[in-house]
Amino acid sequence: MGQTLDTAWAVRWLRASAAVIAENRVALIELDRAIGDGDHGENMDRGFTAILEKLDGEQPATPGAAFKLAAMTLMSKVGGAAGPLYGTAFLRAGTAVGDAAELDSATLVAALTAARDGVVARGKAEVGDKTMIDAWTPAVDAAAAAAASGEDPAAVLAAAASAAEAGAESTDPLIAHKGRASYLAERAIGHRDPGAVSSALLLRAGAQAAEVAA
Amino acid sequence: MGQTLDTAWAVRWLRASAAVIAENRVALIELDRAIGDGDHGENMDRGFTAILEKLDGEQPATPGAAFKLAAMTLMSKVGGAAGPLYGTAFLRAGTAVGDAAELDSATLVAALTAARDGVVARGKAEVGDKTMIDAWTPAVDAAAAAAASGEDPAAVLAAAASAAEAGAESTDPLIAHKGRASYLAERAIGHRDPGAVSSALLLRAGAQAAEVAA
Amino acid sequence: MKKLINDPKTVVNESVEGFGRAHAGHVKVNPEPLYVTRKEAPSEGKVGLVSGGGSGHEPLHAGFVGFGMLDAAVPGAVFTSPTPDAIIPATIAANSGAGVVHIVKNYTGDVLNFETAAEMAEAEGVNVRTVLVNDDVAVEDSLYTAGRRGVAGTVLVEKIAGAAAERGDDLDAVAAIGNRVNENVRSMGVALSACTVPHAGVPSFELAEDEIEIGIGIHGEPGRHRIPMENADGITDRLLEPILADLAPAAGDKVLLFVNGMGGTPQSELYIVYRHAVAVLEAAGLVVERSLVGNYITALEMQGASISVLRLDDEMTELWDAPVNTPALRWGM
Amino acid sequence: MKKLINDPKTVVNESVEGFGRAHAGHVKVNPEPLYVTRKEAPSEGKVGLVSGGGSGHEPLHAGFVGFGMLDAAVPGAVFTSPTPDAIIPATIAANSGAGVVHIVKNYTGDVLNFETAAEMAEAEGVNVRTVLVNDDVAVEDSLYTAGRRGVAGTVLVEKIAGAAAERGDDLDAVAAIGNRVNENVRSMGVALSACTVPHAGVPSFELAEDEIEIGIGIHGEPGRHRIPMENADGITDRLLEPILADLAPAAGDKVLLFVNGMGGTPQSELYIVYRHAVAVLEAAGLVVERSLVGNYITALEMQGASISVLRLDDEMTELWDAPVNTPALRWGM
Ligand SMILES: Nc1ncnc2c1ncn2[C@@H]1O[C@H](COP(=O)(O)OP(=O)(O)O)[C@@H](O)[C@H]1O
Ligand SMILES: Nc1ncnc2c1ncn2[C@@H]1O[C@H](COP(=O)(O)OP(=O)(O)O)[C@@H](O)[C@H]1O
Ligand SMILES: [Mg+2]
Ligand SMILES: [Mg+2]
Ligand SMILES: [Mg+2]
Ligand SMILES: [Mg+2]
Repeated sequence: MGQTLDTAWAVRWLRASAAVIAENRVALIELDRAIGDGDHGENMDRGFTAILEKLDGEQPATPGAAFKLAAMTLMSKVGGAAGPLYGTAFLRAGTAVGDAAELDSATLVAALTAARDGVVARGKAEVGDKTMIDAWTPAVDAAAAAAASGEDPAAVLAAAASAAEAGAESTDPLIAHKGRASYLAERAIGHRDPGAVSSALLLRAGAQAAEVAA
Repeated sequence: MGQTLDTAWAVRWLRASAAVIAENRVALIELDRAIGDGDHGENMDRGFTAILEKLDGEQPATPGAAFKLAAMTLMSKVGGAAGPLYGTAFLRAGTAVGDAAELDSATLVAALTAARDGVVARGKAEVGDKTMIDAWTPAVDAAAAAAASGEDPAAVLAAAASAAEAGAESTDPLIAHKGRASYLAERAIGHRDPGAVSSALLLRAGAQAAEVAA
Repeated sequence: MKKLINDPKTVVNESVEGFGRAHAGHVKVNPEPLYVTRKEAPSEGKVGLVSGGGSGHEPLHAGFVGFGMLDAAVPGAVFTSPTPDAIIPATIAANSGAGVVHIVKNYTGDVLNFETAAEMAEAEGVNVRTVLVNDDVAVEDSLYTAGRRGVAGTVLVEKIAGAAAERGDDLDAVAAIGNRVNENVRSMGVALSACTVPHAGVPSFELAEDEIEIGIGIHGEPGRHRIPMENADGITDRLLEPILADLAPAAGDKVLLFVNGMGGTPQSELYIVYRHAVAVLEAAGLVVERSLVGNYITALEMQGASISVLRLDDEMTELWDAPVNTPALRWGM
Repeated sequence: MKKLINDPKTVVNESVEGFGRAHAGHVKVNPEPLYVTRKEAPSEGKVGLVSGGGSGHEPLHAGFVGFGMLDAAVPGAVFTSPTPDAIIPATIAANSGAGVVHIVKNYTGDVLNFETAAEMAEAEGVNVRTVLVNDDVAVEDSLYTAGRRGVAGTVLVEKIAGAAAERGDDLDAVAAIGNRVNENVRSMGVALSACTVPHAGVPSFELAEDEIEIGIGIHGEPGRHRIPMENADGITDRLLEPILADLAPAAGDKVLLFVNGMGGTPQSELYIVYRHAVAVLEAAGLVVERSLVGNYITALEMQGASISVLRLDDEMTELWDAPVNTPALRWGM
């Protein structure tokens, strides 16, 4: 299927992300309260609300421009650990797609990989450290596999989202080695990492935004 | 009945007072917590515990000396409103009985009257102001009446104690015009004044100490 | 009740002992009877300033012992005024021959104990004047009560009278300026939660999650009104209204605005109250010339705040600005 | 949740606005993006000191802006590190050409945001050095965690590095003394109650009436151990043990003892902790040369305290004693 994702999809994705983060604001706060400092939902909601405001004012010309708009807004509005990490992710994704008007599956995988690599470059987390990387790395792997077997971008994103959701769940039994939860040692066991959950929410929103197009 | 009260009675009274205040420490704190600052039981207990210690060290020679020992100790250990008021009461009672070795009913009434007048001189409260005076004034009146009808000191004290108990109860419906409870206006209604209750406890202890002798 | 204490009976002694160690450069602690003086007391030729009262209001009073403020402080048991046997030696220690001013908050217990102590100190040859602080406008109808309480205005009286004593004013002049501050300051407080006196072990009153007490004192006493929770600006309006009604300042008057924390309220919230209070005062045509924001006279761990407004004249402003060097208030040196 | 606030979303902005009004003699507030500088910034020829982090720790950091300490502070949302778009202009405002030292508490968020800001400020021509504070010995096995947190030691780093900058030390020297303070300070905290982040509306954790958390940070994070309530001396022993084990001071070493309140604990209790801490340090052969007791780095209205011990050398002591004039720490001027 030669279908590609365009700027309208990217904007739909960001708007859908804002909606799903707002819906899950309290849930993310609760997850962070258990093993962090209780602000993750608030931080993400502040960032995506600002993205909505930005999008009301300016119309990005390409998917890459949309990603960079998101990157700059998250970087300057979210704060905490998640702000620079998600900001870097979107920035690297934007750079990866360049000024392409439409993204095919291969470009999408390149963007997701660059995003994940950006988070690792900033945060130095590995899979199993109980961070958002536990969602991102399986997501990137699943996306690459789906693209390799010829799936269209919507299906690639759906595969990434499902893998991210499973990855988020996989953080439950872990001890954290990065972020605030690492201070808790064994007391973090049994709690899901908030950043992994928000990552899965964002990827699922991307997949759903692509389905509409499909 | 020509029976009189001696130094042994005065010491028994002070020791019995210490016991009854210790027993009622929490109850007095609770009363004061409702309409004051929650320290009356603690203050009184600190004072009477110090009196016990004093009595273990020195043996007063007369009832008046016992009253003065109590006065000085209460004045220096109790603090708050109750310390100077009870201190003055015992001081004036001590002065009223002079160095008499034994107290008859008339002397006892004079001592109680002087004590009450001392509290009024310091605190300027009238009956109905919801203070210890609501116990003291009926007690003095009842004591005077009992003495006038020829009762012995033990009976005079018993009459004073009963009147003080009724007087303490009579503070329940009042608005306070002196002390901390006065800041509460109508919110003090329905609560008993802690100082009136402790006054009744002390007078009852005096009466019981006299019964033992009788 | 959870507190960082060892035993309710030793709270005050241990705390003042620690305070004395931490501020050995400023103060000296006399353990029995308990009082605190400047390290070098008395100050030659200077009128002495002594204050005291129940403990639980820290840093008041011992935190204000030092150059430009108090010469001695007498901490009583928690929320219980101290006894004359401690006030008398503190008064004597503060006296260099120029006499001593007692700064007394208007509570029956404080008044009676300081009165007795003053009498006995006079008998020992110390000239004593008393400044009674009664700034709390929460107490209405003071004819029918023990009279207005002394609350946060006390800090301002101690600072300004302290500066007057430091510059060499005589006994009557120091007492006069203390009284002038008291006459020109009004305060009102709010509690969001009660406090727990260590020996009582339970909170001094119960407040529902959606209720606040308006017009509280500094002893965990219940206030005059209990109202549903409001936002900070609304509460600030409620506190300022009776203050301004009673102080009746004229447009153009210069004032000092003091937002005081009750001990358990974060500083950030005090600044939110301060922010709106300034706006209200300015809207009333007043000029906020000086400010103080922080926990200066507290009620243990109570959550809440009080606002005080002092109408300034040039002399008071000058004395406010004069150097002060105490554990809790320090500037100019 | 009962707080003296108007709206969880405006807490930080309103509070900093009020702070700016109350301390207009010391500071200037830039509202958007939010940062605080000295009234006259930058100071000609002087190395600039900038710190920042999540709000809710007041007086840290804005309360330490002023002569002898910080040139600028960047308050983030409550418990959320600020973003580069605020850190960058604060850094530029603090730069007189001599460069800027960022004092950063070791949390992933603070580190990442300050790192980005430093990069971008360098791109604008500002020389930046970073002092990372990580004094919290509650975090064991720092190889397997995000590393030790920066807690109360930050105040000591800001004071001492601030004095070094004020006396004219160059950029590398100021950073070096900041790092030296960090290497010689260890801290550990306890919570008796949790705190409530305004936007969360519920306490950050639940503690039973007879439980305390040992090894908490300053963000209402749960600590490492939950133990039954103990008395103040016992808790003090528990806090000092890992500090001394890790700092490993030698008998005769001079130290600064800092007992810090978490915001909801009365000062009187901090002095009870201080009293025993001095005794423990002296029993270990140490000389308590300097002390600080009070609420300097807090976690909103949390009840609890932390103890920090800084091994002093003569230069640090001299810089500690040097004049400082900020809203929250002031002496010598
Ligand atoms: N070093 C890191 N690498 C990757 N992700 C991280 C790292 N540190 C923290 N995170 C992620 O950030 C999330 C917390 O974000 P947030 O609560 O917004 O920031 P903060 O921890 O500063 O309060 C964690 O749940 C985790 O997924
Ligand atoms: N002016 C007064 N005259 C007589 N009794 C008074 C007066 N003021 C207070 N009291 C008595 O003192 C009692 C309170 O004593 P206490 O709690 O020990 O002191 P404080 O009020 O200083 O905490 C009141 O219950 C009341 O009976
Ligand atoms: Mg968080
Ligand atoms: Mg009382
Ligand atoms: Mg009392
Ligand atoms: Mg955070």
